[in-house]
Order: sequence, then C-alpha cells, then structure tokens
Amino acid sequence: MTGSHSHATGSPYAPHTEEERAAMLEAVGAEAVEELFDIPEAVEFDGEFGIDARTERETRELVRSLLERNDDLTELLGRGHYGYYVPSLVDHLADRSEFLTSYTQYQPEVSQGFLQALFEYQSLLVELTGLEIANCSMYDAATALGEAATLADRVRSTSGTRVLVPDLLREGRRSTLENYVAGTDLVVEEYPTEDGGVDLAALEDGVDDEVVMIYAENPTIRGTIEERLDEIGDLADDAGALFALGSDPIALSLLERPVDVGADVVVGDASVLGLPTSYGMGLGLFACREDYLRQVPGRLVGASEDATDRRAYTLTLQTREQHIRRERATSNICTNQAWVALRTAMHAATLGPSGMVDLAKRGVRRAEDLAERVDDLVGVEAPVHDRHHLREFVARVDQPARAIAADLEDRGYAVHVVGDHELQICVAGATDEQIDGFVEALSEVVR
Amino acid sequence: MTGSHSHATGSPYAPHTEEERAAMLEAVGAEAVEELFDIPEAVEFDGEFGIDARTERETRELVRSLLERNDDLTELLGRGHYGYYVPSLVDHLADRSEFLTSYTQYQPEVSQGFLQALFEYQSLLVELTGLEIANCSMYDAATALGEAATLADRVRSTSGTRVLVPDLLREGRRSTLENYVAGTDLVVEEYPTEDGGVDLAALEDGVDDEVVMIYAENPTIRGTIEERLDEIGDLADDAGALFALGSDPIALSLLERPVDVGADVVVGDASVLGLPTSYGMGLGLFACREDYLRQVPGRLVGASEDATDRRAYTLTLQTREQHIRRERATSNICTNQAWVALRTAMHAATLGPSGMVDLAKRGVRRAEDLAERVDDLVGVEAPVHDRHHLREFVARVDQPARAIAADLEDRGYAVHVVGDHELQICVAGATDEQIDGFVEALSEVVR
Amino acid sequence: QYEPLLSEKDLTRVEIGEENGGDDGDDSPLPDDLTRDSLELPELSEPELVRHYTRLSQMIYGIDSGPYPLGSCTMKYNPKFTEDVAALPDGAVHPDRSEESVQGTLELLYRLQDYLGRIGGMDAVTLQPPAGAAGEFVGIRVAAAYHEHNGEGHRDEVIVPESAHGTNFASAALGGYEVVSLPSDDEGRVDLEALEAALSENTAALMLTNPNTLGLFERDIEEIAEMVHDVGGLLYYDGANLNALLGRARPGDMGFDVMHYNVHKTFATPHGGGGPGAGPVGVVDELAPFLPSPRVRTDGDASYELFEPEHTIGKVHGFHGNWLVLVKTFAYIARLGDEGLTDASAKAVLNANYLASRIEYDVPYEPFHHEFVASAGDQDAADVAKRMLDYGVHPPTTKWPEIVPEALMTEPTEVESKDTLDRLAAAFNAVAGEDDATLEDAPERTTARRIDQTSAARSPRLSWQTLSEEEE
Amino acid sequence: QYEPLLSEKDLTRVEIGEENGGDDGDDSPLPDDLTRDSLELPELSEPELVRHYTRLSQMIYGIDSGPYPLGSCTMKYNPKFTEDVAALPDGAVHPDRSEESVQGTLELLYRLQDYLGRIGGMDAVTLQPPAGAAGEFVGIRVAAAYHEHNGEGHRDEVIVPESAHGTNFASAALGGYEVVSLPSDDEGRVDLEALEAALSENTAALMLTNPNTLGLFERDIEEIAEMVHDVGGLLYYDGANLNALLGRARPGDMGFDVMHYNVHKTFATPHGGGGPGAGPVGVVDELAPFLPSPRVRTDGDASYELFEPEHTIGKVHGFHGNWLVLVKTFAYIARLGDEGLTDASAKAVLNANYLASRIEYDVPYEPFHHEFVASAGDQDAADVAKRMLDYGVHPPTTKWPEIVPEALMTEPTEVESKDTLDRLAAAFNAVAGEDDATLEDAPERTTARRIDQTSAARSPRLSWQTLSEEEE
Repeated sequence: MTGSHSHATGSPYAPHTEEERAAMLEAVGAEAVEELFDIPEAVEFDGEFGIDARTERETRELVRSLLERNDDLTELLGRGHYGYYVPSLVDHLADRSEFLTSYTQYQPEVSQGFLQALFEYQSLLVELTGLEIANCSMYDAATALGEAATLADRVRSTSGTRVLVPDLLREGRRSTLENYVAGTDLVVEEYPTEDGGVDLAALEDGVDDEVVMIYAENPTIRGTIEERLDEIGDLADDAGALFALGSDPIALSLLERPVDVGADVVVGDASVLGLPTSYGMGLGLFACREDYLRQVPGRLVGASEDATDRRAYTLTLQTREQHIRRERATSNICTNQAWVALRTAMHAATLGPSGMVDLAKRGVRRAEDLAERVDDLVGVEAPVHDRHHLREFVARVDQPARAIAADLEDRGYAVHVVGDHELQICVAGATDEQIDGFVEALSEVVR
Repeated sequence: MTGSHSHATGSPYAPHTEEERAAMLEAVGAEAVEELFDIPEAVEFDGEFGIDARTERETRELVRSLLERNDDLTELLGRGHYGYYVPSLVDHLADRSEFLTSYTQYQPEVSQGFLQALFEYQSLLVELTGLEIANCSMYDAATALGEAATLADRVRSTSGTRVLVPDLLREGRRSTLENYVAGTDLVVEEYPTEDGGVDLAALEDGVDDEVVMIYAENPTIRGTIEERLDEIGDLADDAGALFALGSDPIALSLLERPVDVGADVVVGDASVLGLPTSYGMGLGLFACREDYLRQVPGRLVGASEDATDRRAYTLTLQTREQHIRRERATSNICTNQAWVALRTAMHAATLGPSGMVDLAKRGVRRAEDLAERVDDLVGVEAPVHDRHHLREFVARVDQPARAIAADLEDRGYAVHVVGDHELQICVAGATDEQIDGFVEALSEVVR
Repeated sequence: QYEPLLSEKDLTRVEIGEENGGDDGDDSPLPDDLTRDSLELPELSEPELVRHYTRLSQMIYGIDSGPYPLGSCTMKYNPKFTEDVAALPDGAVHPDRSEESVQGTLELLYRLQDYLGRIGGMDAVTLQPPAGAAGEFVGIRVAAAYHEHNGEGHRDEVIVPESAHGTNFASAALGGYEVVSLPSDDEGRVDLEALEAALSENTAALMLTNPNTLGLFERDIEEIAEMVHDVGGLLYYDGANLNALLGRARPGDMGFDVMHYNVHKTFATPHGGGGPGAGPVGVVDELAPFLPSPRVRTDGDASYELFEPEHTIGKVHGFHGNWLVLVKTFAYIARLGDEGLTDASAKAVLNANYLASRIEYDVPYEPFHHEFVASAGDQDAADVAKRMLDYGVHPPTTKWPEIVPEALMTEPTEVESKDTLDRLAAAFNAVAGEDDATLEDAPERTTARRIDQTSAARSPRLSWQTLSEEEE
Repeated sequence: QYEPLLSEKDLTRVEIGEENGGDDGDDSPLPDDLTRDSLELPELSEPELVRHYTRLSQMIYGIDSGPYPLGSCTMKYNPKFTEDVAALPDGAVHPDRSEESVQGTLELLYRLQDYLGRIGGMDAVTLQPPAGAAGEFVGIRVAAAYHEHNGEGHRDEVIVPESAHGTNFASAALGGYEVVSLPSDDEGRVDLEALEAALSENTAALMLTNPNTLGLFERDIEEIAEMVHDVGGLLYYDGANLNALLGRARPGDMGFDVMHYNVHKTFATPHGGGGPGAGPVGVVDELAPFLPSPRVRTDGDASYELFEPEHTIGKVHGFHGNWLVLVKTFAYIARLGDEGLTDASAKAVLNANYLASRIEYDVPYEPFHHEFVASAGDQDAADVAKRMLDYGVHPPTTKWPEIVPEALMTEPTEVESKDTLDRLAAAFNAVAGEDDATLEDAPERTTARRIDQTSAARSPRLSWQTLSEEEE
C-alpha cells in the first residue's frame, strides 16, 4: 500500500473521511449510502465485477509490463498516420492541467485561454487551406470525410446522390464514409486512378449531374503528389458538386493551396503535427468555404467582446449543434479532439512558417532520396509511380512483399505491404541513421 | 532540423529575428554586437570549444543512448539514499513551471505559493522532530551535518573543540563534515559503536567539557534502531554540548521524537520522500531548538501580514544570510534545494500521517522478514546485529562478500558490500516480487 | 491581463518556389505549379511560445482549479498517473503494425474490452468509437444492421425521451431514423402509456439513459425492456450516467441490448477542453456480429489478434479509435477495481444528495442519484451560473432538462469533499439571495466579463485573418 | 483568493503503539519505548492536494510568466526538453552502484567535466558541489589545501572586492579566512593600487567575478593575475557572470586558477524557487590533485571509472552532487554547442545594452556587458521594484551593488525578445514618473500587497504550529 492515501478500500479519489461520511449521511437523513439508491431489487448487482484493485505503482507496472510485450521496431510506416518528432514543449504545455482537465468552453468567461488557442488553431487552418472557415476539430480524417459528405448532402443543389472517391482510398476512410452516409440516400462510388494519381479522363467520364461530391487526396495515400487538382475543381464546379480535398498541415505548407484549385472543403488528419505515433489516434481537420457557414459540422470559436468591450472569445453558431438543435443539428459530434488541436497549434507555432515549409520540403527530398537508394538494390524498383512524392512511396519487390516485410521485421523494421509485390515506405519520423539502417537491412533481405 | 525554430544557427532560445537585431543595434549605436564587448585582445577567445550543436531530438537521443549503457539492476541499496516509490502527482505538480522556473522568493508578493509550500514543509519537520524551527532546506544530509557543527561552534558555551561522531559514520558524511569544520578550530573524533549501535559506556568515557557536539543517527547507517538515545541526550546536556541527531522523515514518523530524547539539532536526508533514486542527490533536513533562532543556517519562511492585514508569507531573518551579513553570515548557503523540499512536502501530504506511519512500519517488518528469509539460507546469517531494523540490515556471508555481490549483480541485483564477509541489504523501494527474486538469486549464489 | 494573439506578436511570410531559397537555404524540390506561393504565420521563439501558452492556461478553469458540478457532464478528478502510462514509449506504435509485433497493445485492448463488458453486463465490446456521440452512432448503426439482417429494414423510428441528451436525437437522425420524442410522466420518468403509444413495428430502438437526466432511476426498466422487445425493438443505454450505478446495477441486467460508455464521465479520463474522448460500445451476444471491425480476441494462450465480426458494419474511425484515451481508461479501472468502482458510485450519490440538502434552491424531482436538477425559480438560470463564477466555483449545467423551469443541473461527482460541497452550497445560496441586476452584471471577477454571444453569431469572426481584415 | 494551509484543511492524529492498530490494521512492530506516541499531520485526498498545489503554483511568478531581469541572478528560459532527459528511468541509479554497472552515468559525467573544462579554459573539473556557493567553498578549500601542501599554511587572507557577491565573503569566512575587502576605483573596477596594498605573503587568494557586478569587464585582468601570482596567491573566478563571456573569453585564459560554474545562470537549469543548483569547480593542472573525490576518468577505451585525486580535500557532498541538475546542464550544452553558446553571450549583451538605452533611469557605469546597474536616483529602489510588479513584470535586483546609489541591477539575458524588452522598459519608465506615495503603496495588483518584513522578523512564526498556538 506504499504511497496510498489512508482510504484502505474504496476509490482512492473520493476524499471522504469516515466522520465526513457520517455527517453527510445525517444531513440527508439516511443511515447508509445504500438507502440513497432507488434501484428495484430485481436489477440490483452485487458489485463483483471480478476486477482486482491495485496501487498506483502496481497499476503503472501492469501497463508498463503489458506494453513491453510490443516489439521495438523502427517504423517506416505512414499511410495516414505519421510519427513526426514532437517538440518537448508541446507535451509540457499541453499537459498543463488547466488545458487537460477543463470542459468544453460553455462558460467562456472562465475559458478564454482555451478558446483563444482554438481560435488560433482555426486561423492556422485558414492560412493553410485558403478557405474562410475551419472548425475546431473532428475526430480524425475518416470521420471528417464522412462529415464532408453529410455537408454535401445538406447543401447540394441537385437531386443527385453520387459521392465519388478514388479507388486508392484507404479502407478505413472508405468504410467510415459509408457509415456516415448510410442514413442518407448518398451512394459512394469509386473513380479510377492511374499511376498513383487521379485518372482525370476517367473521372471526367464518370461525372454527371448526379454527383454531389468529388473527393481527392493530395498527397495520395501512396505518397504521390497530384498534378491536376485544379481540373478536378473545375469538374466539380461544372457538375454543381462539392470538391472535397484530403490533406494535412505539413503537406499544405508546401503544396498548392486548396482554395487555388477550387476546393470547397478540406479534410484530413491535422495531428501529423502535435501527436506522436499513437496507434491511429488523430485529429480531424475540417475547413470549408464561408458559404457553408450555417451548415458546418463541429464547434466554432469566434471573437467577440465582453461587457467592457474588450476582445473575448466564445463558442459560436451553436444553433448548428446537437445540444441545441437536436435531430436537426449539422452533426451529432459533441466531444471532439480539442486537446489534440491545441497540441497541433503548439507544434505548428514551434515550427513557424519557415519550419513548416522546411519540414514539407524535407519530406519530398528524403522520400525521393530513399526511393533512389532502394531502387539501386537488385530486385527492388522505386518509386513505382512516376510522380513527385511526399514522405512516402511505393516500391516494387521481385520477391513476395509479405515475405520481405516479415524478414525486415525480424531485422527490426516495419513497412507496409500494399500489394503482392509492393511495399510502401515512409520517411516521416525516421532519422537519417534509421534510414541508413533500413537500407542496409533491405539490401540483406532482397539479396 | 526537424522541430527547430527558424534560427538556423545560434541559441535556439534567443528570440531575435534579423530585423530586431538590426533595430536593437541601431538603438545602442553599434554596428555589430562585437563592439559591445570590452575585452582586451590578449584574452579574447575564438569561440571554438569544439562542442557540436544538436537538435533537440538529437540531444535527447544522445542522453538516452548514454544512460542506456547503465545496467538494469534491481537495487537493494540504501545507506543514506533510498528509492521509495514517489506518487505520480508529485512529478506532475512539482513540474508546474511556476514552481520550477521561479527564483528565490525575494519578491514575496509574487511568490506566495512557493513560500506557503515551504512554510508547510517547515511545519512538517517541526511535527516530525518536535523541535521549534526547521529551515527550508540544505543540500543534503552530509552538508547539513557540517552546518550543524558550525552552528555548535557559534553557540558553544565552552571553549571546547571536540565534535564526536560514531565510528560507523558514512565516509561521505564524515569527510564533508571535516571540510565544514576545517575553517574552525573544531576537531572531529570518533566514538565506538557496539553491535551496530552507540556504545554508550565508551561514549560516556569519551565525553568531557571539551565536547561541543555529539552526533548520532537513528536509524544508523546499518539500519539498526538506537535504543538509548535519551541517555546520549543527557550526556550532551551534562557536557554543555549540542546533541545532533541524524534521521529522515520516514524514520521520524515512527521512531522516538528527537525532542523527547533531548536532541538540539536534527539533520538528515529529507528526500527519502519526494525524490526517486537520483545518484545521491538529496535534501538536507535541518531542524533545531528555538534557542538558536538567530544562528540557524539557511533560509526560513515566516508568516506575516500584507498591507491589507491578510496572511502572507515571506523569507525572514535574512540578516543571518550571506547576501546581507556577508562574512558574518550563519552559512555561505544561498541556492539550496527548495524544489526538492516542495516535492518532499507533496509526497508527505499524499501519504498523510497514516500513510507515513504505515510506510515506516512496513520498513521495519519487511526488513525483519527479509533478514529471516536470508538467515534461513546456508552460509548466510542475518541480521548481524541483534537490534531492531528499519528498511535495511547487514548480513554475514561465509564466502567473500565481494564475490557474492558480483555474482548477484550478474543475476540482476545490487547490494552493498560493507565488510569482507558482510553485505548490506535494503528493502526500501523494492516490491515483494523483487524481494522474492532476490532471495532466489542469493540462494543460488551462496549455494 | 490581455494576451495577444500569436498573429499579433508576429506574422512572417515565407516565399516558396524553385528559385526561392527557404530557411534551409535550399530551393523548393517541386515545380512551382505544384506548390503554394508563400506561407504566412507567426514565427516565434520557444520562450515566447512557452509564455503565450502558459498565460493562456492561466485563463482556464479546470477540474484542478475547483469543483466543476456540470450535471450530465461528470467532471471528475483525472488521476495524474494515467498520463504517465499513456506516455510510455512502448505504447507509441503505428496502427498498421503486424499483430505479432504489437501483442502488448492488443492484450491491453482485449483486457479493456473484457473490463467494460463486466462493468456494463455486456457480452461484446468495441473500443473504436472516438467519443460518446460516436458510440451512440455506432449503436444506432449496429441496430440498423441487425434489423436489416433480420429482414426488418423497414423499421425507421428511434424513440428518445424528451429529456435525453441532444446527441441521442442527432445520432439517430445521422443514422437516418425518424426521431420519436417521448414525454416524461409527472414524476419525471418514462411515461409508460406514451411509450406504449410510441412503440410500433416501425420501432428500431428506444434510447434511454438510466438514471435519467433528472438523476431518477427508471424504476419500470424491466417493463420498458419487455415492451420494447415485444415490438421487436432494441433497447439502447446511453452511458452518460453510468457513474451513478457502478457496481449497483448493470445495463445488461436491466434488459439493455446495446450501450455506450463515456470513458471521461465514468472512468475519469481528462476532458481536454472538449476531447479527445472515447465511446466504447457494448452489446449482447445477438448483436456482436454487427460490431465495427476490427475487434481483439485471444486464442486463450496469451496470443492476441484482430478479427472482423461476421456481419460488421465496417469502420467508424480511420484506425482503432483514441488509443491514448483507452490506455487511461484501462489504467483507471485497473487501479480502482471492484471496491473502488462501487465506492465511486456510492460517494457520487452521497455527494449529490448532501449538496442538494444544503442549497436553498428547490429540487422538484427525487429521489435522485448522482445528480439533481434544481430550479432557479424566478431567477434566470444562465445568470445564476454567471454569478456563481464570481464566487470562484464553476456553475452547474443550466436551462436543461427543460422539464424543470430554469434548471440548474448539478452533479458534484464523488471527488468532492464535504468542505468543497459546503463551499459550493455557499455559492449557490449567496446567489439565491441576489437581485436580477447583480446577476445580469455577472461575472465581474473573471478573466473576461459577460461575453456578447449575439454579436459573435451575427457577424462571425472565426480567424485572425477576419479580425485583421476588419481592422483594415 | 486565499489558499488555506494544509493544516487548516485537516489535521489528523495517528496513534502509534504496540497495541494501537494503525491504518493498516496492524500494531506497531517496535516496542513502545522506541517509538513516538502519535503523529499529527494533514490527511487529505489526492484531488484536494492537487488543487492545493495547483492553486499555490498560480500565486508564483516564474520565468514562464514573463521577464525576470534580476541582475546577477541570470534568470533565463529553461528548455523543457531538459526535464525529459533528467526523467529518463535509466538515469535513476543509486550512488553506491558498482562502476561497471553505471557506465552510462559515468560517461555523461565525464563528458560534462570535459565540456566545462573547455568552456572555462580549465584543466580539471569536479561536479560534486551542489550549488554555486558550495563551489566557492570548494575553491577556497582547494586553495587552502594547495597552500598547505606547499608549506604555506600561514596564508590566512582572501581578498574580495567590495562589490562582490555576498557568498564570496561567506565562503571565504567558512573556509577560515580573514576577508580583506577591496574598494572599487572610480570607474567601477578593481583599484590596482588598493589591490597592491591588500596583497601580501598572507594572501591565499583573490576572488573576482568578471565582468564584475556592474557588468564591467576587468580590463586589467592580466595585470591583476600577475600581481596575485607574484605574491603567491591564487586567482579565483566567480562564475556568476560567465554568461556574458561565453565563447568570447575564458577564465583560464585570463589567468584564473580556479573557478566555479553556476549551471543555472549559465546553462539554463531551472532555479526551482531556490534550488537545486550545481556549482562545478574547474582548476588549472596544478590544483587538480586537490579536487574533491571522486572524479571520473576514462581509460580512453569507452570505459569509465571513479578515482580519488592524489591530495583530495575529500568530499563536500554525501554522494556525487545534484545529479538531476547535472544531466540538464549536459543536455543544454550539448544542444547549443559552440555557436549556440557564443550566440547566447552576444544576445545577452545586446539585450542589456538595448534595454539600458530605453530606460529613463541613469546608468552611471559603462561599458557594461550582460547587465547594468541603473540608479533610481531620488526614488527608493526597493519601492521601484514593488511598483514594477504592478506592471506585470518582475523587477531587477535592488540596492546592490552599493557603489550605485539606489541600485537597479538589471540583467535581461538573451532569452528576451525586443518586444519584451520594450515592455520592460515601459514598466521602468512608468515607475520613473510616479511619486513616492504611489511607490510606497505598491504593489496593489499582486496576490499579496506589500508584506510586513519587520513584523515577520520581530515575532517569527515559522510553522503552522506557531500560528495555531498564537490563535489559542
């Protein structure tokens, strides 16, 4: 019981002493706490879950020993989740308990700090996308895509039902999107890609007045950079459909501005900045044109004034939200990823615009360098796609990809298998030393 | 340069942009920063230390990789430094940057929180020792002992010069004490111990009017609990000498109150609560009788009132200190261990009186249990001393102790070698599982 | 003291292009037609940023600042050590790792599935939903898939009590259902006659929280379950109020078929100013095949793997949900165990009852459990809340549920001491005695005074770009 | 808002005895005559404690709150990542571990010894002193041992400039030396004639900081060194102002024989409200055998060991000093490298000069480097400081050095931006224009108003026990 509070049993976080408990019971006129529960006998439970209580130290040790069972691999993994180095100050500042332990800012007078941070996060995305509005977070890229489709459903000018997505779309995003549109009459359809990018001719053939939204990603899930986004924007425009673009803050620091290619909505995972690798936990980026102001899903922070006319921030346009509008809300989202948005804003601020642009440029250079190096190996061809790449690329291997990946894992490296003879390799968070080690390991494995 | 600020060279923590630097130079009327340095050419240095700059990530990796070279051993080590489990909240709260990044409280109006925490720390020690005054920290047990001797030097009623310490005294403490009294006419002399405790008869023989201070420890460095401290107090009293007692907050939670055995000063390491194992970093505990108020070394926080008559705290009796009294100060100490004292106060508060007493009791029981278990092994006899023990004890081994310790280290356990055939074993921070593993390992080693 | 926006401290424009050397001294590695022209954002140093965010944090009231008795939001103390376990480097793995290489992660998730099943009395659990509302949506989708699978795709109504959380309505609507709203009876519980009238062969599900938002236990729960099941509908449990029942009653035992857990409300994960949360969903065996994919299972021999439920609805998150939150959930449950969890509900209910007994506002409905809804009477509940801020405490949820006029929906949770509750009661009572003018002027001791919501919504300024355009 | 003492929230007395079951249900394992009777302390829960300390932290101004221009104290930004490396579990080892089993710890310490030697121009370094003043004392003890060893134990005087840090005097006195105080010349530097007069065959050492406390470089340093060495004395460098010279000049090159480093002042380790610090000491080869034991050395083959210098003075700390602080020191130096360290001094000096150019108070001595001492003139410097608090900044060190009347000793360090310096200057200048009554009433916007120091010292109340006795 080292380190425990005196409460030998019960919740270590309930502060009642025996005396206090007795006094409180007396005040409410009960002899025992049990009397306060109004539960019919038939549904009473005996409290025996069969879960052992532990000391804080034992609990830490339990989790530590469990997670220690994970293999210690160098991850060259990406495809929507990245392990960029997060500066230490992000942890130290975001972990300040005022940020961590506060509720949604329904009482803005005592929440100004968080509201301002979220306002700054929104502003960061406005600069990155060129669009006028960014909400202050969705869950992740997949759910943000789903919300984009329901937005398209609400604002559509046609009676159409078609939502077009690339055939390369990651299954998790595709499937989540399907769930989000399940309650609408929208249908999700694929359009083909060619050499890792949108097959524009085929897309054009597939677009008609029934199209409500066209979705594309830049970079694509295979790390390639799209070259004709503006034409997709035109296609969507002509069809009266929304053009939704998937991207992230690092890519957006360097690549074409969404507004410049006609994007109406930008979604994606903003936690490429701010979160370390965390088994897929993310931060749904959601930005759109001002036209959709009253139809945006999620929370918005706005500037206002207080009673003394000083600048103050507050959640605004809440009549879009479920707690007020109920079944007519623009989304069911309530708790979102505010604290992750805070981290993303902090990481971006630490980098500054020059650091962000540099990080993106390095992502291009290092991916291309690594592709070149593995291409030099016998039995490996990279990149498979004749495109520019950002931070990851697909390589073709003569031997079965699955076997190669398993051998690499034995040597301490994790890569994606994306085809029978295709690996995908990501440089995002890897150090130069790790990349050197990987090339060495790969050269042994394909030998 | 991932994660770096835009300043490609120079200090990453100096915020100046090029434009600002230029504007500032202009304001001071210089063309280059170099002009502001008034250094004779003969002693100028070219700035080439030969130290490479690194990114934050690289620096973290460097330290991590260095420290990884340490062997991962289960430490059954004590003898003045202990690895008790520190509750997580201590880290989280003490690391709040207001605590961590503030200066000594010379402007109390903006330092009330730290002053109050230190005031509470002092109060904790007052309760533990029964003495009226505790300062708000010295460096560690050894330097606190040194300060006790200089205090004795200042307040001595006789012309004597003898400072008596037990022959068991840890070398680091003895040597530090010697340095502290080197500038006085005091001399440090040993008195004998018997079976791990003060040899009272021998001590009595050695005490005369020349004695200025008698120092004893409870528990002793060998983990034994002294049984006749009050008689030492009487001896000191009769000789007109100070009785200085060495102890720590966990021991003091259970053992006789220093005031009750006649102690005039209590020193020791208070960081047994609050600090994890940290290569000997500590927290000098220093408490004494009210009589010595004007002669106490170190900082004192006192309660006072502010201009609106509200309770407020402030550093007080500063005329004892070096920044005011210079060479007539009661000590040269300036920066002390305030933040560690904060951690100790937090840890103690988390335990509460019941948790502290329990922790001490467990220290007695677990030491005695382990001694019994190892005593059952062939070739081991424990405890060597026929005394009560707190958290550690000495065991006699038939084989050379050094060889046994080396074999134990190979099996992942560290213990002290305190004699050719003596090991010292400490249970302080060890879990039951670790102790079981140790007994198993020891049984193999002595087999 | 006003803290400027980052953009008011600095805005630096970085040019991008094949011939524009960047800060790293190199030109853009991409052709100009694939890149933006420039990026304009604040360029500040680490010390400046640390002060900025430190200052911002100081303008926020958190659970570590004092009581936070938001009814239905269950703001409880977040144990610090859970942050430590979430930060363990071994847990920082990519979601596409091979199952063999992340056995620790999978075992933890498996154990958490098991814990939650035991606590809710449910047979199968998915951890994927990233928040409570996402959990509701998963429940609705699972219900839809189940009915579809049974050839009952015609069921197009979900019944929701008038007093339910707004998300219930929105989640059902997002799932494509007509929402049938159910009035309360005079005692604040489900009106069985109205329920009878609402139920039909078109009923897909009834969504219920128990205790309900008035803190009252739905005593007729067995009958309700029978009625719903009789028409072929499913009974959905909104876990928002589960903290009241921990160890005393389980949704599964009451006849619920599907439920979500709000891990922040019940298992003390930090709310983070609006997330991340997690909304695991538990179901009875019959519905397990429809849960999202993947879930975790074991071969019983300490080997864990992901699997796809037979009739899965697919995915509702790109990967595996909010991992960092799930680790904290696991740690909290493992720390408290049976006794701790059961004690939490006992103290939560005791605290609510004690606090209610100390305040002068009327509490029309009882016996309540973990929360109560007082009425501000002639005062405006929103004004009462603003004024409570001046007394250094956080106010309750206001003006909801609407069944109580000028509602003050109050949930102290188990983490408040008697002293704190007394202080909170003193704040309630001080405000109860004040006049409308004072209340309308409140708050006066906060970082910002009363904020103009109307102007914020009428001319939305949602970015620093908008603010600076305005100034021009 | 007042935060009660822990003892005002609760005091619980726990009885101890062979027959008094403790909280763990067991009796005392010791006979009653070896134990105390009871222990009375606050017994509070984790949520209550978290709020207590969170609230206390909010009543503290730290470097993360704003500028902290305490002259001679060098309050610079503490990089957050250094906390992370100090918290690495692999570094948490016991000081009595075998050398073979802590090679990582020893290598880090060895490298830090090497770094510090390079930075100071010193041949050998000890890391044991746990603070700057402890470093001074080690330097003094080393000097004494050196003289003793050379049969010059009669040297009993240490010369210290009038304007030196108080610790210099106290450390020399603690070492048993007579302190000979040295006046400054008209320009604020060492008066060579006075020095000549003070030096004798009894001189053990001259302690000097350079730049001195007025920020002035002792231009005659070479001559001073020669004079001291000529009489057989040693030249001691007080490292408090080393941040001004990093990469521009090294004490070793100026003729200093022994120096201490203030790692918090020069290498940005956090001050922690008064420690822990570290005060490594560097010496020239001749003094190396006298350094404290143990030091770290290598066989050149990546193997590290502890050793005892031949004529060591022994130990000045029970173990190896303040390890956690030393790790942060190492990390800071490794992060900055040559360019970063050199840039730090450049910016520190630029900042001091810029700030001085912006304020209306007179700065009598120049050319200063990293700090300057302005005079408050007719105003009381201490009052000026209190009033500056009202402008949201931390004031400079006041009333010292005494050579400047009503001194405002100001050191902005390199971490402040031009904006912050402008804000700081505005605070200085606002106060410069205010009358004495306003100043004497200050501060009015702080947690506490002006605190009565006299009453605190006259009737000392140093514990909650004293306070509660008073109340009775």
